[in-house]
Amino acid sequence: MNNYQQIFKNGLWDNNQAFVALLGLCPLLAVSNTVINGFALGLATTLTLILSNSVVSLVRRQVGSEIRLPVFVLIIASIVTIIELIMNAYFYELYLILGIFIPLIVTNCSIIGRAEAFASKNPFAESFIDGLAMGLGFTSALVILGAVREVLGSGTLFANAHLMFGEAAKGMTITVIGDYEGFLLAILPPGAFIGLGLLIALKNVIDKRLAKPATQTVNLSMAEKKA
Amino acid sequence: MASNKKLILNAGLVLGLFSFIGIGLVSFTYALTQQQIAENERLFVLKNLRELVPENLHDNDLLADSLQLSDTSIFKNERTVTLYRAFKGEQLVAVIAQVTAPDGYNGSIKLLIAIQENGQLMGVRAVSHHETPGLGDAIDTNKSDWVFAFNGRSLSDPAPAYWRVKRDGGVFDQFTGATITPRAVVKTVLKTLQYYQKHEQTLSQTAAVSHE
Amino acid sequence: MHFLTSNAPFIAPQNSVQRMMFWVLIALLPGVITMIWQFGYGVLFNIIICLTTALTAEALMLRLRGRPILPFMSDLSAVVTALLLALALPTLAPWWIPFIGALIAIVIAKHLYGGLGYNPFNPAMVAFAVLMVSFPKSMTVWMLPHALQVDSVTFSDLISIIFQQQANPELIDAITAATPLDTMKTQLGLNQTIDEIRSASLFGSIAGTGWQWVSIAFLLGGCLLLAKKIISWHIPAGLLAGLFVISFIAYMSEPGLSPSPTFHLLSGGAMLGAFFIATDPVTAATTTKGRFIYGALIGVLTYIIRTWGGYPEGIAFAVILINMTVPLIDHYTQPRVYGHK
Amino acid sequence: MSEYLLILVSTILVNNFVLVKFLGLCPFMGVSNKLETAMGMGLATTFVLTLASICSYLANQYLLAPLGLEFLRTITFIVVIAVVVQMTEAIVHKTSPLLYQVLGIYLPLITTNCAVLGVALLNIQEDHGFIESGLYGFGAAIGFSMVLVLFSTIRERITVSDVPAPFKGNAIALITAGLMSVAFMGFSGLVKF
Amino acid sequence: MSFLILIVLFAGLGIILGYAAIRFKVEGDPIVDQIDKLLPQTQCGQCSFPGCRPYAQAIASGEADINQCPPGGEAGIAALADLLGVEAKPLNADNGEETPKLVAVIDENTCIGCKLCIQACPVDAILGAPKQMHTVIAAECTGCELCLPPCPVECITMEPVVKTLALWTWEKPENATQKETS
Amino acid sequence: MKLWRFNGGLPSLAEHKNESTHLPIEIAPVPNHLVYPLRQHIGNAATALVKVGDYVLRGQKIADAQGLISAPIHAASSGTVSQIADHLIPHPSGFSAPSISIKTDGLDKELAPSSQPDFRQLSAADLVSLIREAGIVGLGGAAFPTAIKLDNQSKSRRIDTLILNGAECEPYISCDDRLLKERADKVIEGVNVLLHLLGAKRAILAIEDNVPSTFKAIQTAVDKNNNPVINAVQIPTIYPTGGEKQLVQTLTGKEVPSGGIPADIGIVSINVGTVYAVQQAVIEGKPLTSRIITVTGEGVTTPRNLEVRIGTPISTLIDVCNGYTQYAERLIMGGPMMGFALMNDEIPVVKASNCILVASKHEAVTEKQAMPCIRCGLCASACPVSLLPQQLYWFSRSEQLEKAEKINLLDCIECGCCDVVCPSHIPLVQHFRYAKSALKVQHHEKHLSNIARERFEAREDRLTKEKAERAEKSRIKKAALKEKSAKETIDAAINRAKAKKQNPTEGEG
Ligand SMILES: Cc1cc2nc3c(=O)[nH]c(=O)nc-3n(C[C@H](O)[C@H](O)[C@H](O)COP(=O)(O)O)c2cc1C
Ligand SMILES: Cc1cc2nc3c(=O)[nH]c(=O)nc-3n(C[C@H](O)[C@H](O)[C@H](O)COP(=O)(O)O)c2cc1C
Ligand SMILES: Cc1cc2nc3c(=O)[nH]c(=O)nc-3n(C[C@H](O)[C@H](O)[C@H](O)COP(=O)(O)O)c2cc1C
Ligand SMILES: Cc1cc2nc3c(=O)[nH]c(=O)nc-3n(C[C@H](O)[C@H](O)[C@H](O)CO)c2cc1C
Ligand code: SF4
Ligand code: SF4
Ligand code: SF4
Ligand code: SF4
Ligand code: FES
Repeated sequence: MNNYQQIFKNGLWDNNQAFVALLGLCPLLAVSNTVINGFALGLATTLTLILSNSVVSLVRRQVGSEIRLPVFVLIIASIVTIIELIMNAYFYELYLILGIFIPLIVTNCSIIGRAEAFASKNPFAESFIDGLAMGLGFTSALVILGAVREVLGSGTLFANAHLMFGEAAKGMTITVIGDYEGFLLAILPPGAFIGLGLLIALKNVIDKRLAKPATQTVNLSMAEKKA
Repeated sequence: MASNKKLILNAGLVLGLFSFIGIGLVSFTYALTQQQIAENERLFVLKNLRELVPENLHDNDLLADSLQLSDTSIFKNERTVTLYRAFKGEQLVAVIAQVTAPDGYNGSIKLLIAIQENGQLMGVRAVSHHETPGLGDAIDTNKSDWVFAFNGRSLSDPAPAYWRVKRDGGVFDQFTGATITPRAVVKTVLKTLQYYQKHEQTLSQTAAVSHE
Repeated sequence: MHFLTSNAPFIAPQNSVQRMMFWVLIALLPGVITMIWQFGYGVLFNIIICLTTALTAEALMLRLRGRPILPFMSDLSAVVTALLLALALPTLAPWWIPFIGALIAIVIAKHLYGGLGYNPFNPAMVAFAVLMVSFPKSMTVWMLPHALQVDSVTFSDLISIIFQQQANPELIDAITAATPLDTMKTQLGLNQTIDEIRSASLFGSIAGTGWQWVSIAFLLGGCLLLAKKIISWHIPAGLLAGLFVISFIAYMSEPGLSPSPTFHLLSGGAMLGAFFIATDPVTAATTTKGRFIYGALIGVLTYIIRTWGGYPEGIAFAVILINMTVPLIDHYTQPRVYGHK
Repeated sequence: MSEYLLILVSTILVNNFVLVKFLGLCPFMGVSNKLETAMGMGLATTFVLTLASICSYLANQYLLAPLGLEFLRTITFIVVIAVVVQMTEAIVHKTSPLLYQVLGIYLPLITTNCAVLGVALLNIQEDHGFIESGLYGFGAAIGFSMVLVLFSTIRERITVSDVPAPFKGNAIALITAGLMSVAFMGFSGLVKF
Repeated sequence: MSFLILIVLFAGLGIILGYAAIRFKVEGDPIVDQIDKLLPQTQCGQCSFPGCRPYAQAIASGEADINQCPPGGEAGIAALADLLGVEAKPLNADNGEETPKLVAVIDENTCIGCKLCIQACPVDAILGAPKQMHTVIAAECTGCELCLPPCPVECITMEPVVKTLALWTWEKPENATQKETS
Repeated sequence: MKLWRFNGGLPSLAEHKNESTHLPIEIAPVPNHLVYPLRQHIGNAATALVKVGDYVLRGQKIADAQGLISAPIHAASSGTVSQIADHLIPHPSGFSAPSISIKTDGLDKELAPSSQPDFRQLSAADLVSLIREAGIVGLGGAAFPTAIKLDNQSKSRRIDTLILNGAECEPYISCDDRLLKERADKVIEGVNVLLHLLGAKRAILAIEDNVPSTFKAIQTAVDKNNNPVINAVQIPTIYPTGGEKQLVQTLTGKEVPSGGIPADIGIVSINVGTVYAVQQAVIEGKPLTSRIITVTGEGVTTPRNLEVRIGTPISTLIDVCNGYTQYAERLIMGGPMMGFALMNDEIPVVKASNCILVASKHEAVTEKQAMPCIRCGLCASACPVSLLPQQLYWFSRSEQLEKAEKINLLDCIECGCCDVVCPSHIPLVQHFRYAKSALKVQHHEKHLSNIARERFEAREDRLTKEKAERAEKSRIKKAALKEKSAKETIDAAINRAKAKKQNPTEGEG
């Protein structure tokens, strides 16, 4: 596996910010009550991650330790504000829904986390890819959690897609369960916590499954060597 | 010591530089998007207003013709009420009041209430609320037709004593499982009607209020 | 001669988890019977659905976790959980309410934490709270108590209400009513005085028609548990005292606007809560002092939720809220050990 | 007076920052393994949150609003907060090693806690005055600290439990947070805002 | 251009921070002591550092991971993880594996009294004078094996510490419900 | 007399004393061989005084105390020392330990008892050394050398109360009961010795109230003795009221400070068997070579109390009691609450052995299916020291030993009350024993590692100092050299200057 693949795997699975590092939880839990909300915030976050990682990686040598944190948050805050302004201008209704969580991307722990842990130590290209991978990993977590909560909570999928993709997307909304009383818990705060908990457990199970065949093949090759 | 001073200045310089770039870029973007954003906000309000008072009924700019009033005898919370007025010529056609129902299940509910000049309701919309999805959000037109039940009602239809949800002996449906939200809405609509009745005179005078 | 070795003490234990759970079940009987008498067979449906679901879920989870099924099933803890949940549910709830509730109680609240003994939150109450939050509409369909039923409800009516959910709304309106606590709360919200409210037939001689007898039956069962030393007196005493004191103060300071302490004690789940729910050993505080504090906190919180909160009955939420503080209570109420200052 | 009390009840119980508003979750999950650390974090957060509330109120009222720079709110707040935190850390580190032991290591973590920026932005959104802002920040922090401490004691209990393997660690912690959140729904309706 | 005021303000803040960084500079690090306390003090160097304290310093500065000390074993790693608030991890196999505790024993008949082992022992657990046979003070030997390589006649062997009655431990009851399955 | 109540305990513990109490004490015969583990008391092991092949008499000292906390051992019959080697010892570890074995000759020749002067003439110090020489250790449980307990001269503590522990609270055991029934006078005589020795103001002899006949016997002896400071009291039958701390609390209402001893609050407590041994030593001049042991349980044909020579293999005792029954399942030394199971009956009895319980299947449960702790707290309400066993258990189970220590694990007296009442059948005491012993090992390792650190640091210091010294030396040497070279350069410069004068165009390099 080459370096970039490794970074990708890391971001999407091994060190997924939402499932493994447990960073950026606030937006993750708050905005994942529908797929579309999750997707939108995910994209905004990804964009921020890529930009902030790139910029931080470029300037990492110029910033002394005593002002590192302020400079990093300044960079991130600028990027986020720009994104916020653009969303405000061109995706107004979505902007209204995502609410306070757009400016809060600034303190999304995974962004400053990546800036500190990766971008401030790695060259531009790697940092860029890392931002992309981490962002996609985070977005997929948002989307998956959003899907689970939306289906359980209101029996639909892709509701409000038009806010993102324009009027044409109105038809995208799928009603999974018709005439559904709605498992309210799923869209309320507790549902977010429990949903994420269950998804993490699911990931653990999958990881274990994945690990098993791997060790088996190792054993096999050992056996071959002996033979 | 000299190197210390340099270090300190350097820190200031770096932070200053970065803030210059950051703030500069942001300001630039702001300058670019400012207009669009203002327009968005305007359109958003307008869209809601138009839904209540169709364009063909009036000929003035609803947003331009707004005024703020407060009447603590009816609305106990001291917030002012924003009123948008629709005129056809010099004639007042309708008033749209932006009011707040403070006692929703999860806090205040912002309502737009359109009242025809004769005191009849043209429509009610919830603009923003924190009611529970799946329960209280039936006041949303996206979710249910409940608010349409107000259309055409007035202070005499039904009598004020029956401006309640059915459960409390009134005429308005509650939604199963959530009576608090409808109670709050019904109560506020009633108050707004009373408010309108009280201030009808002032409101229809164009001149007195045109600049407020 | 060669002997087996093992470690002291060698005396046979005199108690077992199974025995404790068994006595809880016995002690619940008077309450169960009174409830069936007052609210009809809907209670029985709840019990049956809860029990079968809970036991199946328990077996399944034990199996998944690779634990021996028989010894763990025979501890009867799942039965107790199921029964308590069933008794808390409204009598005419659609069938999926007890079903989902039992699943949540056993799978999420109990086995995800490692099963019997490890759950920090009372499983039955977690399930009840989740149902309350998720399905507020379906969680309010209580049958009228026996004395107030005008039309007799046939068995097939019951079946159709519970399983098909297509009974005509008029029938449902005729045979259901809000609980006394619920009514009290709504009416108080409409600025009526206690006397006006209490004149309704729903309110019996002591507290709520029908409800008062159920409470008394649970109280009796509770006394049995005390006598059998299955529970210690600290939790029920703390809970009832907490609820009594705070409601008494309120009653004294504004009698027209606050229901009497007896109403608070006898009309909702206070007795069931005090003797059977708050006493769940697994989720309660474990020190003597801590138990009294734990009970008292639940009592006070119950009153707060009932009076100012969004729910008419506060026991369930109070219990799980105070469950959270249990480790802290235990931490700060360690008894003085022999020989220590 | 009673409105101040209501702000406290509301921020601590009804609209608990962590369990209902979803702010400050990362430290909530990350620094809750042990009671002592949870207490340290709670203390530090209370300090910073109150301070940040006040600073950001001042910055907004006397700097941004007069200059018409509201669109730079996020940037200004976060930089001010970061500087305040870093200053606090440096000062505490030097002057009181004891306090540093208790608070110091958590301070840097707090800048990146969205509760801090959240409280600043919410204050603006809710139109809070000076005292209200401070109280709001303080109440939010107390609410945060309270659930953090409770959560840590429960987690300590869970570590000695027989949790099924896939759920060990974060999964069961999140589910616990979820159940705590369910419990906190019991407070809903206590305060209308 | 009012935002220039902000920029100046930020620059000012930067200066203040820069000043604070120097004014409030702190030396020394108590965490090293705490880490050092948790290390077994075998002083064996298996962690790839010359003794426990250097390793402690390396951990504190983030240069070394916490799983490099074989004598400390899983328990040691767990204690370090607890102190530093990180996840415990298995022992790094590159550093060796956890072995039962050993003591060095010098075969007194073969020992030529060369003194080389004395110089190697990090805790001065070997007694002896030049050209006389040497002995290990068993109670003070940490079992680090550092004395083995220098010995020219290979007279030092490592032997397991005898379990005395005083240090006997009761068996831990195995809990039927504790068996790990998933 | 006013009595106090300690926390918890088990009032309802089954008794099973009658099986063995109705028969009088029988003196067990001399076995073929006697085995003496060198460590059969708390403290240092004794050192052997004899060699293989030596002939010894009854009462002859065969091993001597080593260090302060230790006790000598005396042969219990005549014979030859057959080996001094490892032998299985009565210990839950199942370990072997250095022991002296004596092949008896059946003659049971005795060292003539040294005739004793009236104890009232002897000083406390003399009496203490007499008791020490007699090898007396606590016969009630811990086998702590009695002489040390009694030797309060050197310490500043004043002893005002002597407690005679005749509670015998464990089920099945009845040796003290029989002793008091049959030899009450001698016990009271022993009490007088101790009172004299300690200068205590009063002596309280405590007996559980479920053996009224014994109380009557002792009351008669007390009356006869006519010493007003001796008091016999009946105390409620609650296990473990015989535990030293609980007894102190029951009788005086005071608590022995944690980590302290009763002497800290002016009390000495001694088992009645020990008092009898003191009487034997002081009045009759006989060292401790035998004790009374209850042999009981459904696994022996005739349960009864025997006076047994210390060192006798258990199998001999069983023979005296007419052998095993078909139910014999488990061999327990001590009672069913505090005892431990032995692998085989070739193990000798030691000074601390008070009971041999041959238990049948239903008398000694073994296979308890432990369920998870349901936190019922019954254990806490049963704990006589007010611990929270459930918390101790969670911490011990998960190896959080420091936490367990913090909540006072070390105060646990291992009485087993919590274990018996636990509805989940958790082997609590076993967890605590494990945790305590593991903690001990941990402390030991910590201690070792501290030493290692000190030594390491000392060595580093030494090395740096040596290095510095060496550096200093070489510096001095170099400096000397340098001085020389400096002189040379100066000379050179002068020379050069001189040369310059002679030839100005020549520059310097
Ligand atoms: C999670 C949750 C959210 C709720 N949200 C609302 C709401 O948005 N609006 C409302 O009126 N009642 C809400 N309720 C309140 C309950 O449904 C409450 O029982 C009801 O308002 C009282 O109605 P009733 O008089 O029909 O029983 C909510 C309850 C729960 C448990
Ligand atoms: C390790 C240990 C040390 C003791 N040290 C003393 C002591 O210094 N002085 C003393 O009078 N008793 C001492 N004792 C005896 C105790 O006070 C107590 O009498 C003895 O342990 C018998 O009590 P038991 O069988 O209840 O355990 C010691 C006991 C033990 C186990
Ligand atoms: C739980 C427990 C129960 C005990 N029961 C008795 C008893 O019944 N009789 C007795 O003499 N010693 C009993 N002991 C031992 C006493 O605590 C103490 O060791 C003894 O009385 C001291 O006297 P000694 O040094 O003469 O043996 C018990 C100890 C414990 C820990
Ligand atoms: C006195 C007593 C009260 C109990 N109360 C409850 C209860 O309120 N809710 C519940 O789910 N289980 C209860 N149980 C059963 C059992 O403790 C419960 O299933 C455990 O919490 C599961 O780990 C009770 C058991 C006893 C002995
Ligand atoms: S590996 Fe050896 S030297 Fe390194 S820390 Fe461990 S014991 Fe000390
Ligand atoms: S004697 Fe050998 S093994 Fe023991 S400490 Fe010294 S060098 Fe290490
Ligand atoms: S064994 Fe220890 S913890 Fe258990 S009851 Fe006895 S003293 Fe208490
Ligand atoms: S008695 Fe057993 S089950 Fe009950 S708390 Fe104690 S250890 Fe747990
Ligand atoms: S994203 Fe909110 S604290 Fe991390």
